[in-house]
Amino acid sequence: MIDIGLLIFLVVVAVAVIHVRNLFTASMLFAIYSLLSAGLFVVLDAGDVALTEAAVGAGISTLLFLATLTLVDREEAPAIKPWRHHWPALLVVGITGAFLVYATLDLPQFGDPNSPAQTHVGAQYIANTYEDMGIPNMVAAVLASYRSIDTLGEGFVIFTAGLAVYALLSVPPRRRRKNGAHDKAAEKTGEKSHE
Amino acid sequence: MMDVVLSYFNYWVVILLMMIGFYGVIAHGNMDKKLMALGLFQTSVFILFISAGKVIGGATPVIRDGVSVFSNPLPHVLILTAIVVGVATTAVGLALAVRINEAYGTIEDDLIGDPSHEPEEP
Amino acid sequence: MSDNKILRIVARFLIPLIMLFALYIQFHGEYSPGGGFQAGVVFAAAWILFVLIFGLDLGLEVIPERAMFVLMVFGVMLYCAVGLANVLMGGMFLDFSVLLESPQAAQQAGIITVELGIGITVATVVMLIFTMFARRKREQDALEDEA
Amino acid sequence: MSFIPTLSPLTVVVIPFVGALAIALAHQHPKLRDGLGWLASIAFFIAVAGHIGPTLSGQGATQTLSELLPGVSIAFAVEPLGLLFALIGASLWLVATLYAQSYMKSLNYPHLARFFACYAIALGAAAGIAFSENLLTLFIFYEILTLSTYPLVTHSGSEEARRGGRIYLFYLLASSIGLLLPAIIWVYAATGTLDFQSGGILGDHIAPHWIPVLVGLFAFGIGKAALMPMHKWLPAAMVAPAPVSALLHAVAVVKAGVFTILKVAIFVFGIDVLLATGAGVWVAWVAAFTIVSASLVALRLDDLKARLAYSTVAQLSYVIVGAMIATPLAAIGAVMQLAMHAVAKITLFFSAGAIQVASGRKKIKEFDGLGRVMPYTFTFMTIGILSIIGLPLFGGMWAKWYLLMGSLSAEQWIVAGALMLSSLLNILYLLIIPIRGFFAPAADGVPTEGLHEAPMAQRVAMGITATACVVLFFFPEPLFELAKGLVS
Amino acid sequence: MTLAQWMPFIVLVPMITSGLVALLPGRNLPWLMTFLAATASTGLSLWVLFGIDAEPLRYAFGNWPPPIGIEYRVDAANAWVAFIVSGIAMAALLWGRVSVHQEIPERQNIFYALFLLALAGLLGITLTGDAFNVFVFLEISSLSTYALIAFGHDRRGLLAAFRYLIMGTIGATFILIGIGFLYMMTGTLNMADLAERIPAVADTNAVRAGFAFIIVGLGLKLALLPLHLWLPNAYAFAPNVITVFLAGTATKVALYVMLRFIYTVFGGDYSFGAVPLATLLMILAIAGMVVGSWVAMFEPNLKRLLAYSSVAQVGYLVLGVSLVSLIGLTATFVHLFNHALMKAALFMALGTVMYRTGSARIEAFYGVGRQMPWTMTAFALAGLSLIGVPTTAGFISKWYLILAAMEAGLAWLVVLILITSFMAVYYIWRVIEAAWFKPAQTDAQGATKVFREAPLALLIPLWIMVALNFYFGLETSLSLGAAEQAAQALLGAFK
Repeated sequence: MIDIGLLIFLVVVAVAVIHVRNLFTASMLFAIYSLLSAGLFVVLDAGDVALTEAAVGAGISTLLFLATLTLVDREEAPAIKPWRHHWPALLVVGITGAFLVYATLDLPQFGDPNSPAQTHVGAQYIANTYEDMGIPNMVAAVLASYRSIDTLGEGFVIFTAGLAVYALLSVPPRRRRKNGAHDKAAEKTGEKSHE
Repeated sequence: MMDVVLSYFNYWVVILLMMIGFYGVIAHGNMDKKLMALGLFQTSVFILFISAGKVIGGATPVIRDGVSVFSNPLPHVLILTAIVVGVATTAVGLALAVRINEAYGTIEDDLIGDPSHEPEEP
Repeated sequence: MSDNKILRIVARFLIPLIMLFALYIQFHGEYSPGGGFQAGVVFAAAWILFVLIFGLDLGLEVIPERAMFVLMVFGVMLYCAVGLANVLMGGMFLDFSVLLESPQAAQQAGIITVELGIGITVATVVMLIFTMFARRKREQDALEDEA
Repeated sequence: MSFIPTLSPLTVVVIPFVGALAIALAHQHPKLRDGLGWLASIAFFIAVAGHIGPTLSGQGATQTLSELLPGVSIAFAVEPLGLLFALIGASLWLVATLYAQSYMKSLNYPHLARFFACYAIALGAAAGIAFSENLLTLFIFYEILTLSTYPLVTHSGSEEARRGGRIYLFYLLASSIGLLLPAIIWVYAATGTLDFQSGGILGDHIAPHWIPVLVGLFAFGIGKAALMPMHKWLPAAMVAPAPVSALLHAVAVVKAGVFTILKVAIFVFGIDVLLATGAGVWVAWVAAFTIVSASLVALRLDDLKARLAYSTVAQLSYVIVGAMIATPLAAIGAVMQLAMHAVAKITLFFSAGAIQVASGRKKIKEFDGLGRVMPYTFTFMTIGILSIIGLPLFGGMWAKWYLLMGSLSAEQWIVAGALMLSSLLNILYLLIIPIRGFFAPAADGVPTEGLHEAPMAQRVAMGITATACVVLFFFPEPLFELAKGLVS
Repeated sequence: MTLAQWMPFIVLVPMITSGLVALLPGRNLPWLMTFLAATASTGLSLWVLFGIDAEPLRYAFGNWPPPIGIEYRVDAANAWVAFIVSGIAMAALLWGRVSVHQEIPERQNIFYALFLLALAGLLGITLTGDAFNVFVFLEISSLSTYALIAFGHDRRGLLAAFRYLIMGTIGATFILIGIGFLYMMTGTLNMADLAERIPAVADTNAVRAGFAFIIVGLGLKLALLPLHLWLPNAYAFAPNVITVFLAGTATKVALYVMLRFIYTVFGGDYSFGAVPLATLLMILAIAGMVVGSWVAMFEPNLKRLLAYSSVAQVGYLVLGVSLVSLIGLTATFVHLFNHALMKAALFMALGTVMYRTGSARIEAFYGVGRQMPWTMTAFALAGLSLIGVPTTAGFISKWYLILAAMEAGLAWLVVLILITSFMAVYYIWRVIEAAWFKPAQTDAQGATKVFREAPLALLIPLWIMVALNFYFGLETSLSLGAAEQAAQALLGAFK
């Protein structure tokens, strides 16, 4: 049983993030959501993850959302579609959720020390880390050595994101235009010319 | 029956969280909001993973005196990676949203419509 | 924001502290929770705080955009270089144990190096991304002013 | 003919393709282009002729290029029937070159290099079909033939030509991909091979009650044979210039169709199997229906080329009838019809073109009295028509004779009746043309002054083919022997 | 070093080179490095492809024995896919140099670095034997792809990239959920280890759900109808060189991973036995074939036309899978290769025309056939391959697919394949007709627009690609042999 209070609070915040139309508020709520889940991670013995979630989710992501809000409208447009048009989304979500609930019925009980997840590879890391590396933080050991190629990949994900954002935002902006207006400047740059 | 409910209550709440996020991604047209909802969705999946690594009576997997039962470090590692992937996606998505805002004057997907029906840029 | 004197003074104290904290979680990652990712983010956060208070121009003078770009590459390349060094020394890619005589020490050395690489890349990428967003705002404003 | 070297089948097939390339490259030099056209056709004829000796002595050349799929290769094998088809094509190409160069220039058509290049490719494809060793190779060249003739059909570039071309392409591609290809796949899936073998390859791999279905797939899938209702492309293709209609839609393309049917009947199903099971009879009835109804349609058409087109539809079904009834006599008739009709029909199309060149007329009702102005043209036309009707003194008679005998011996009364009825109709809708040309008074308001005979080259070309019609009556033995060898 | 020790460099070379390329100045140097890296990957994967025998090649990163560490495990199936992916990348680059100069005059180093990352990501997914590693490399390739799509100058590229990002991330998260369930039930992430441990827990809701989430997530990446919506615009508004690359690789790799999970991780018996997967896949495949072809028939933007054709082709690929037989799987694997060949050639031809005309609208192709005969002839020939005319690579694919359908006793499927081939005839024909039979475009003053034939730097790679379409239509021992081996490797699973 993990902290029911935390979980319920998470649900409330999540609903709020989706519901509020002011994106500034939503960003802040998003940060709170991240912090709450970081707290949950601490409860679940995942210190590394908690630290990262706090720094990345509550810190960087929120910062990026806020930075974006200086560049775009801060208010989400009121729903254009009437509610009945939301039933496909609700249907998809409902089916997915129902399926997930169905799946959980066979899962090992929460916190069961004899579940496969704890006994197979995981147990080997716990048993071997100190002998193999002489360091106490198993997460670091698994991250940087046992599953090092994953982490290299992760480094490249970050690198890719850096390059991608650089690629997207290092071009000088064009004059903002109103919805759907045809851009003459784009036509010019699009015009082929040089051999 | 009560056993089952209690034992899986955590999972179900997490699933509820996931579905709130998932719904936000599909149903909302605002791209900023979409990305936020995507973040919620992913973060909730992370909680599911971390729950799977928890051992009752266990401790943070850092070896120290007086502790012999640890929670599983592997899900932690996976989720560390996934968090980073998540923020990378968010960053790229936001950069795209900024550019879309410049090009179309809005980040409401519903207002832009199907791009294939636009007049062709030469 | 940068007019606020108290903020400036607090920041002067706070920023070095945050950086120190970043270094701590970078290099203490093997003993307690923490490591390259967290350290990189925290380090970047310190710089971003600096930018928020003292302005982007000053921030870019401290760490130029080009330096970020190069360091971003450097970080991942450092990681790869460790892996390649392992191969050259007859091991598998990312098999740190061949680096030094003692496999344990070698593992630790390897882990520290790759964590450093990750830390550098994460810090610089976050800074670069933030720079991109922050500068975009200025460029857009400049365009609006023109119009 | 041992003095002619026997080239490998691939070389023979490639000659026209090389010729086409050379012609295309020479597009800025009309003289060179025409010269190359001659060179290609002559070289091709010699190369094909070089195979006569070895093939007749039972040592037809074979050649395997590459194995596409397990058990299926791109491969060639020269056998008598294929050689006959190739010979018809090669020799008539010579004549057609003479005719076409004159014709295209007298009507000032543009893009002649493209025209003659595609013309050559079509012949090369026909040779490929003729020399194919298996169904897949045949299919490939069959499709090349379709595609290479498309630019020829639409050569004038007018809206009408394009519409005709689209119908042409649609019918031929649709039938071949939609029916012929599945049939081929069926054969492959059942037998694991696609090689042509005398006596057939089906064996008992396919249940007897499915064989009529397979026959149908082939018969209708080979759209070039113009069995109704797959015949629509042929009239549509008449928008093409006359030399195209002459060589391709009287010889290469349509004969490729009926040739394929013969080939499938003899080497895939096996004549004996067809005869024993009667699997093809229902197709023979369709062919009989085609013969009669096409003749009836032709009767009502006033455009000469359209009328000839429907006449071709009818005549092609003669071959199908022969192949499907599958008695030895009928099969012999089918093989002979292949050659006889080619020679006669090309003469007719030549004359239709010649009339158009000389007088600009296309409608039969405008021909009244024209025969007196263009005696040569109309005489040659008459010879062609008589051969097609199947009267003695002309080669066509033999084909009709054996076909009739074959259907009577198989007791196919309906078919026999259709054949006889058709000959009667032939007289009505074909022979009437020269009769009006020679004897009818010139129609009111249609001037005959200033008209003259067609250019010399065209007359010579017609003369050659018309003569051939007569010669084939007196010397049918080689053909007959060849046909007999095939069916026994 | 042995072959197995070289094997991971198929991924590492482009990955590491991407960092260097990002730092290189100018335009030609980044291209050259990128091209060399792709060539190296192609060479290595070809070497692996030929060097592989019954036993899969294994490489344990960090020398940690799996499942402790992550390993690359390569058999005939992934070697074949890796070869296709790197080979297409190489071809796209060879063609793309000039085209990129025009479309992306600035910051080519970033462009090529992202290109290499996309390539490395796809190759990483292909070679790895670890389920979570798939997710990581999937994200590398996806993130770089989003940026690459947005690189074009058409603003719709941005929108397409964003929508792809949302769809792609949902897909990846689904995969993550699936992997999570599998991990909870088995405690491992290594595919071979999963394969060993799943049977014990196969009959549980969680494993079924894990399976379903992975398949759906990959279905999104694969653009299997009805999850295809991201694809047409993403292809249509990306820079041409990216379209060439993606069309030949991205969906292919997703399909490969799906097959790996179906056959290796879960085992064919489980995958096709526990749920009516075969039927479901067949229905979706057929729907994809029909809908994709149908939309392509009326699509005025030719890049979107070809993109919808790709939706249809994904249908063919999945159809081969859904027949659940060696020959069906062989058809899928051979079509994997052949489709990459033909689509690359077609998009190259299209891009070559666009290099001159600047537009992908069908009106922009009016009369182009006479003005750029070499380019349009190449298009027509590649179109023949797409249709499946004998002597082209496309024919071999269709033939095998049809054989597989016949073997399964589904004659109506043969008819269906032929019908969709007809639809292909129609939409290719539209382009041909526009290029040769429509009067050339005129400008505002009524003067005919004149487009010169494309430069040789574009034409030569294009024609090489076209020639390969014919080469592999005539000489099939390499493609068919490799495809059959790949299919057998999957059916035999990891040994």
